[in-house]
Amino acid sequence: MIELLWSIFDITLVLLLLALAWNTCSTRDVMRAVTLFIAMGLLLAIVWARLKAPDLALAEAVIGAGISGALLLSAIRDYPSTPMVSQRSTLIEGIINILTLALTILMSWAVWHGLNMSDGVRLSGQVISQLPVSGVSNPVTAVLLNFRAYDTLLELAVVLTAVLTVLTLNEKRADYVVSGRLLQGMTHWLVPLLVVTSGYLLWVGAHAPGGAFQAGAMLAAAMILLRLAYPSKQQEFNNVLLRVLLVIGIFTFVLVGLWMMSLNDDFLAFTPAWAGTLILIIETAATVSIAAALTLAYRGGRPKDWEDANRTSRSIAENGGQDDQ
Amino acid sequence: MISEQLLYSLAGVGLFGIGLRATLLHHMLLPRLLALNVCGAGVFLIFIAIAYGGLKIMADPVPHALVLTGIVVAVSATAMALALGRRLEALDDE
Amino acid sequence: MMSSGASTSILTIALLIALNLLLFSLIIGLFRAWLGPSVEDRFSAILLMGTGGVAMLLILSILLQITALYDVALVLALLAVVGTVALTQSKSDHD
Amino acid sequence: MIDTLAILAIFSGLFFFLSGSIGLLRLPDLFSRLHALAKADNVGLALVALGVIMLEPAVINDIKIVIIWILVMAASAISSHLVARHALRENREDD
Repeated sequence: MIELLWSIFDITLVLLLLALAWNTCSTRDVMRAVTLFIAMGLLLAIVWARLKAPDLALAEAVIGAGISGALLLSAIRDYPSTPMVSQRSTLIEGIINILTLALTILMSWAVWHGLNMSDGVRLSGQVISQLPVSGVSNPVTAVLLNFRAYDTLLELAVVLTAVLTVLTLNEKRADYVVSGRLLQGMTHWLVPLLVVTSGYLLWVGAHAPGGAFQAGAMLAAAMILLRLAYPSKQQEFNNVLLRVLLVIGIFTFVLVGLWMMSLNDDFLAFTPAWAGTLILIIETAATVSIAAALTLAYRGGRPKDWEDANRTSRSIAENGGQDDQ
Repeated sequence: MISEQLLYSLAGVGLFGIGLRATLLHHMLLPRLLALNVCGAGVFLIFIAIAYGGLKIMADPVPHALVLTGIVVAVSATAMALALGRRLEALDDE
Repeated sequence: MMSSGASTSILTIALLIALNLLLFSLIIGLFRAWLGPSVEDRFSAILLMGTGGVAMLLILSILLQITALYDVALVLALLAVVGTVALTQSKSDHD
Repeated sequence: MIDTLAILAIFSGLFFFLSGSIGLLRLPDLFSRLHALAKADNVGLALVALGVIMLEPAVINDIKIVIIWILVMAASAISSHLVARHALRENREDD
């Protein structure tokens, strides 16, 4: 009976997920597509929870429901009402449909065959055996920040590159309409709460699902809320602080990596005794830089006085002769 | 009944198919971006379905770490694509 | 893995039925997101889904014995507001 | 005994959830839908949270569930207000 109920739940969840995905991709109205996409993000958080991946449910909830929803909604202002209709000729459309269907069937066969063939090598055994050495007790954080520290370092670099492109491309987006008192009243209690929760998520990441990315995205959501609630009163960070915030995550990561290299001749090979504290230092710095990066990515452009900051450094470069970044 | 692992991984494949079809079909940036994110979600679902070990056993943490990184990168890629889109719009208007 | 919380099978069955009913109520709510003529209708469906999601996460954390799902529910509750604010503030910039 | 009480609470909470989502679908205009939504949000989630609190052994998690419920109450009140005001402002422009 219990298995039956679990299967009913799984099948309905999967069918709903596929229906949402299908409607998001094939509806004409842009607004409906984005709303269904946000709904799919929420549903995905529940799917991750069902598949016993609480870290991902947390990340999907924060990023899926929070950041990417806000990003897409603010992007809609640039495409307000153009119908989303594919202009391909029916012939090409037919070919695309057939080819993707064939690919999907092939992939389903591959997955079916793969799962039935053998259970395959499970890495969780090695992770659990190495956990006491890793300095944290949450296996996902151990994998992210100790066993695969390179991967996380480069991921921070990817986020930074994405934000730098956003900054170089456009001016800051026009400010929004003056917001009502209620919204500002709400932010008085909600933003501090978001910041406290972000700190909690950062701290809890060592022994339970949480960590730098979810905490950083929470902070970014708080900043986005502040920006939406107080559009006029936008005192920009001064730009030096903003640049430091953006880079501090990678900077600390590499610094600790080099320091570890000097001690036990391997980049990012943490000595077990200090691993816990080192990971916490790296995570704090990563949280700050992810928050700054996602907030700037949401804003969609470089702050107003970014130019003259560049101009001064550029003028130094011309007459000073040394190159600038 | 078929195992949860197979059900969810086939759902992942389905999501990928739907996303891929829409990415190829649409011209404008926003629908293609949504479709690409659906593709990404499909791949992540296949990953996590394979990592799932049943109600009793602990799920495999390594794919969880990979997909967590994937989610963060997907968001920053979406932000970048939107900024590029805005820039193109601005250039077209000039 | 199954601690005392969800050991009796009657309780598990009841919780599973509740979970399925919650998912069913989400599906009904989502029709509004699909049909909804105006933007605000669609977003009321998203609000329902946020709360329904929180309820499902609470039940799932008992069923699967993963206490971390309470944090996920907490985050989902906080973040549903950001989406709504993003909608209401961004769309009406022309008045 | 506790389990049966908890199941009772959860299922009565579900009743409100279902009525809320059916109301979301059938009621004529946005504002009555938001009204129905509030029912599902606040009372439905409160009862489900109460049921889960009874089932959850650890007290620290019970406190967390109460915090979640209070947050959802506040968040859904404000979000429905924002959505309603946004709808009003949009319509006022058209006429």
